[in-house]
Amino acid sequence: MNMIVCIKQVLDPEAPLSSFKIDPATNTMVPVTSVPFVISPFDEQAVEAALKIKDAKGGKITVISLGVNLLRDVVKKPLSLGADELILLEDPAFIGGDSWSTAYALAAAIKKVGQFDLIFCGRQAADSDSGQVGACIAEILGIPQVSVAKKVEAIDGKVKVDKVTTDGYEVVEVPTPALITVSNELGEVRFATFKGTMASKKKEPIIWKPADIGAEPAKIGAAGRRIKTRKLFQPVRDSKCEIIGGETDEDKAANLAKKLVEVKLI
Amino acid sequence: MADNKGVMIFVEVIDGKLTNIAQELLGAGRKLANDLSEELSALIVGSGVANIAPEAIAYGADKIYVVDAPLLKDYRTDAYVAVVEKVVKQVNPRILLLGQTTIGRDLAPRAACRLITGAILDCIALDIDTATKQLLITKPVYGGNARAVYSMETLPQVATVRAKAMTALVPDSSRKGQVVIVDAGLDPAAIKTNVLQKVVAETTGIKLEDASVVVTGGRGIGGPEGFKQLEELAKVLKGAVGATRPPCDAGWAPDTIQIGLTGKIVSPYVYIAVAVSGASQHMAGCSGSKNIIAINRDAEAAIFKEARFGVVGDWKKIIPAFEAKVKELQSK
Amino acid sequence: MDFDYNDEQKMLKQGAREFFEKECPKSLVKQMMEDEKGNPPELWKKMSQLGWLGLIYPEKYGGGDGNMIDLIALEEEMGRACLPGPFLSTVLLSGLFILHNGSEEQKKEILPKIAGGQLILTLALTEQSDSYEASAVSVEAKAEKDDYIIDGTKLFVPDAQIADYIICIARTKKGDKPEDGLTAFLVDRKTPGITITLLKTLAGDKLCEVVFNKVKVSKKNIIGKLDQAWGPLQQTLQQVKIAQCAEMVGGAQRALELAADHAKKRIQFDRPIGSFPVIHHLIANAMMDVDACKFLTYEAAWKFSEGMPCAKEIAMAKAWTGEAYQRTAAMGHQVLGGIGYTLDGEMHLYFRRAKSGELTLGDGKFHREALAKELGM
Amino acid sequence: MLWAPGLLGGLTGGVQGPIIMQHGTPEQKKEWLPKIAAGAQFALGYTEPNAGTDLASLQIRAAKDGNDYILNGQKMFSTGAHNARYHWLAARTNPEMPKHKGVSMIIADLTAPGVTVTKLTTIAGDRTNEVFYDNVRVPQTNRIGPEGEGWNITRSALAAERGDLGTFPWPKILVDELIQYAKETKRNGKPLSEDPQIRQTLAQLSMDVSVLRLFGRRLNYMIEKNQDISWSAPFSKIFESELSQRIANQGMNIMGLYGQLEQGSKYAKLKGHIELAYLTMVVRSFGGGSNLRLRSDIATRGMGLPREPQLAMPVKK
Repeated sequence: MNMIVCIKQVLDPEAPLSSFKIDPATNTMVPVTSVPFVISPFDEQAVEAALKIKDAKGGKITVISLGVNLLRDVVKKPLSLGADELILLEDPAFIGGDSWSTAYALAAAIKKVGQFDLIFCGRQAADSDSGQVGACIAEILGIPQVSVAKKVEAIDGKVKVDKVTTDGYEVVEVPTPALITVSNELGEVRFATFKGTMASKKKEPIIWKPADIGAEPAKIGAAGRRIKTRKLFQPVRDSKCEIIGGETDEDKAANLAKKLVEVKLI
Repeated sequence: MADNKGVMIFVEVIDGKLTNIAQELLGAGRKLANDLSEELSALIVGSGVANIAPEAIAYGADKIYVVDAPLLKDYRTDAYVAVVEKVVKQVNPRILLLGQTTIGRDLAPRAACRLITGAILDCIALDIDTATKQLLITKPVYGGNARAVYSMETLPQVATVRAKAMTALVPDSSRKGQVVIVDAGLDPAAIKTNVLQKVVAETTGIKLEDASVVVTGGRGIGGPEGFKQLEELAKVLKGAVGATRPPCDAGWAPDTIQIGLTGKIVSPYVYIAVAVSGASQHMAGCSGSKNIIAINRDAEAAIFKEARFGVVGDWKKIIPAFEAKVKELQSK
Repeated sequence: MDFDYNDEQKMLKQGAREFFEKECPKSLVKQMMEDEKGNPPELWKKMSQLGWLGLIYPEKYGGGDGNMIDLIALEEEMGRACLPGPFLSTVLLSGLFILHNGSEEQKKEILPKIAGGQLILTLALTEQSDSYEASAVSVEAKAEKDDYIIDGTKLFVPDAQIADYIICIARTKKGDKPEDGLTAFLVDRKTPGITITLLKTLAGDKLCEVVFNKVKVSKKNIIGKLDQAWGPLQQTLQQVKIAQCAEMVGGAQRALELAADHAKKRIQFDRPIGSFPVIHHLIANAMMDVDACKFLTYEAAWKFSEGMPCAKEIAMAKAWTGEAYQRTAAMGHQVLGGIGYTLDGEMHLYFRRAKSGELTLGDGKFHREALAKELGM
Repeated sequence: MLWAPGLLGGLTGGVQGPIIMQHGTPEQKKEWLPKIAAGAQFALGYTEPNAGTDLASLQIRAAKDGNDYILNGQKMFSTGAHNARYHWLAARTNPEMPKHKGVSMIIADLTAPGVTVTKLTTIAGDRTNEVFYDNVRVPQTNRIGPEGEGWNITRSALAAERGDLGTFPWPKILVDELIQYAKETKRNGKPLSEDPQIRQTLAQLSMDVSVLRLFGRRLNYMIEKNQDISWSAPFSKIFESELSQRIANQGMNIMGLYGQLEQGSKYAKLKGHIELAYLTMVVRSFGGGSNLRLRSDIATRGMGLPREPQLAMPVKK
């Protein structure tokens, strides 16, 4: 079973709001030194989905990421967990793209990798929240996709996916090769063992430039965008909260109940 | 494709009924179509869905395209993308809107990619740039910490819209519209996806999305026992229980009651947030609530910035006392 | 010396941070302060599965072949998490002492079990005289055929209440110098004659009184050489101090972050208190203080792992780090005001641990004196 | 004097080279780098009567005239200007722009007509200078970096200066001297070094010196790795200037009555170093940017604390 996982390096989405700033001139987020970079959490779950299949059936996991200044201690994490190979599309020409131009580059890299049965992506990246790269890769490669998976099982030439729906889930089956986007419902991701972490030292990432994957310069990165960002801004929160007081927590609770009845909320 | 005109809505049908999101989309689409002085069409895809057309017209559509085939009974990406491709190429709309639903989020990007255009998912506001007639699409990004406004030059402009972000029109059954039946023209051999089983999680009591009171527990609830307490309170208030993501990930609460960016979107009359910090990812799912009441022991928690009433203290003490007092007041 | 961890160490550190955030929330830390055992078994098992308990041991003893820098990367995160449990007593004090001094048989028997999470050990050195000097050891072990009989009371012994074995440092000979005539015995805690009393402590860490009443130990259970335990013990303590400094670095760093985060959020006089220069100054001072802790500790660890003399560096790191952690946590309380002082808050955990860390294995005064000696005074 | 030449050297050298490397045109690099390498002396011209650490308030004008600027105004505390050939100058090239925007970096020739250098003496007896510009003509090719970008360039220059100030060896030299002194000097028949209090004090100062050394090395490490040093560079400067004062003060206590004897005086010990340090070192907590201001920089840049809101007050004329 040959598997490919696409991951994105993002600023830690768990960072407190107070450290979040936007540069209105460039419509981009201003990185703050205290906020670390991480792998987008859904992408970590995509890695976990692939690892689970590798645990059960064996196989090879190739991880691909795209960007510039990719921190090795961030993007190498899947290697420490048991992935086999890391390919970095690391070039200024790759960045500034939208879902489509990013998917175009990733699909080109996947074609170059050649053999694959399953491709995993996170359901959406924690920064752009776009949620489209997976579907676009599948379309470019002409393979079936299943979105928002919580369980993935590989069975001879097919993959069975529990796909999250609004009120439960569906069990969907598609032939491989196929692309699966993975959601947090997959459950907890594993932690790297010390030996796994140290072993990743020996797995140096492979760097590919646009020419290496035969990408047309006009279709990658900012040049290949179909979507234009007109504006990026922070919504203003200005609700005035009335704090209900009281001697003890029990008093506060009773006062809250009285208040809610008084203003006819309950 | 300079001759693209009109707004098309991809309408979802569940149990033979127009979904809420479809009604909202038709309301939003009607407004955009009026702004453009162009037509509003609806695309209904499925098996045995033709009878929905009049309802869609009542909610604002001028023209209904119906693709009705047994093969389309279940949503399957390959089948539905082919249908959307076929109809869009035939109608050439300027704008194609879908709901940000299980189907919409899967279908929209793939269809847009095939139509060699762009898409924006999970939008909360739509406007027309009068100068270029381009759609201006507002979408929360960075987990709800920021908003982005996007546009695109390729046509059709595809977007999915978040539930409850738009308002449906009051249905007018006297409205007139045209119904066009389109043949699916599907080759069964080209459909590779199989839906083997549909599992619906059991829900007791009132459905979360429809509840007028929602009691939501956050990470601070600390375990599954706490959610039992919240359920009791919800029963007393005739409401439903929700959860932020961490309790669902930890297994204290079922995934189906997760509220937030990657869960359900609710906008009840009263939203009681218990031990919820108010992270943007969560607020994305409940900020439409009319009255937020926050109970948290951290006076600096972000939730108080969104709340109308707040109590600073330990929920373990507050919730039972609150429930008791509410019962007492109700009995009077 | 590097001022940054390498990529793998950064991965280890980040992974540990995520692991502890999930598996060792502050609610668990507080629960363990009250708990008599003070070690959540699930957490200990998971740490063992991740290879952290054996990180510093060679592979042939079930370890991970990690070096001192790997260890301090992990220790920083343990300090940040306020990790409860016997890591210091079992893995470091006892495990390292056995690793450096034990017989091949002892090492093969015990170290894999420590790494595997099956054995808890502790080392009993200090007594009622409250001193880390050799002269303070008065517990005696007298030879009797193939055994020794240990008699006396050890105090402030960490985690003895859950230990399977206690390494007891006892006097086997009255030599010319107090350093002579000390021997290390590996004692099964269940041996008749041992009484353990748990003491109530500031930081809720588990310190015990261990009374040895004519406790019989086989000669085979001597670790290292008879009468010559002191020098080797000091070497182990030196190594443990580096790790302990790193733990305090992690705690101090977190206390600083908590204070800064609060200062950004807390509004007084219509602006975040973090915009007042007086808060800038408190935070800036703490930033310099914490960085000083880091670099002194990193330098000591680096010199140690390179096999270079590092007595000066260790003395400086321990003296500075203990006091700076305390200053930083006290600053944190100042910035947080009442919220920091409530038991719901986290700052008090760091404030408590800062002091216990400062006092354990020798305080600032002790190590400045050690440094003065190293400087030839 | 042991440290004074070092002090001046630190303020006048080492800053311009890297900045010209980074911001200069190829012609400027060709012109200035060899001169700097050959030891050309620069004096720094940041401070003015109404602009201390807040460089944005500076008022010295550089008005365009053909291919030249005409400089008018005054600089203060220009250490070394009486010996230096060049003045590394922040001047206002556009008074219309907001105060941070209209400042440019210019190299002026201190021997040009219209320049007057007058002596100022600090309490430590160090010489510094006021420099007056009266219609002084400077070619525009002497402007380093784009016009109006002086503020940004200056910030990086100050960061370099603040780091540079911290790498001085003399705190270590002084502490080593004090340790030697304590070993050799007896009071009441016992070496000072046996006094527990003095042992603690000297051990602590020795630790402080190590921290200073590590701060300096970390800064070099960050520069090598091309990391942002704007908030960590001041660590060295703050720590060193305050440590210097501690060394001088506690050194005085260790030396007792002898501590107050000047170099050259009968009975003076350690060549009067501690006495001189006691006076000199007070200056260092405000030279190169006041330590109070630097602490705010550290907290805001390094930990993301909000800046103090600026009061809307009119700029003084």
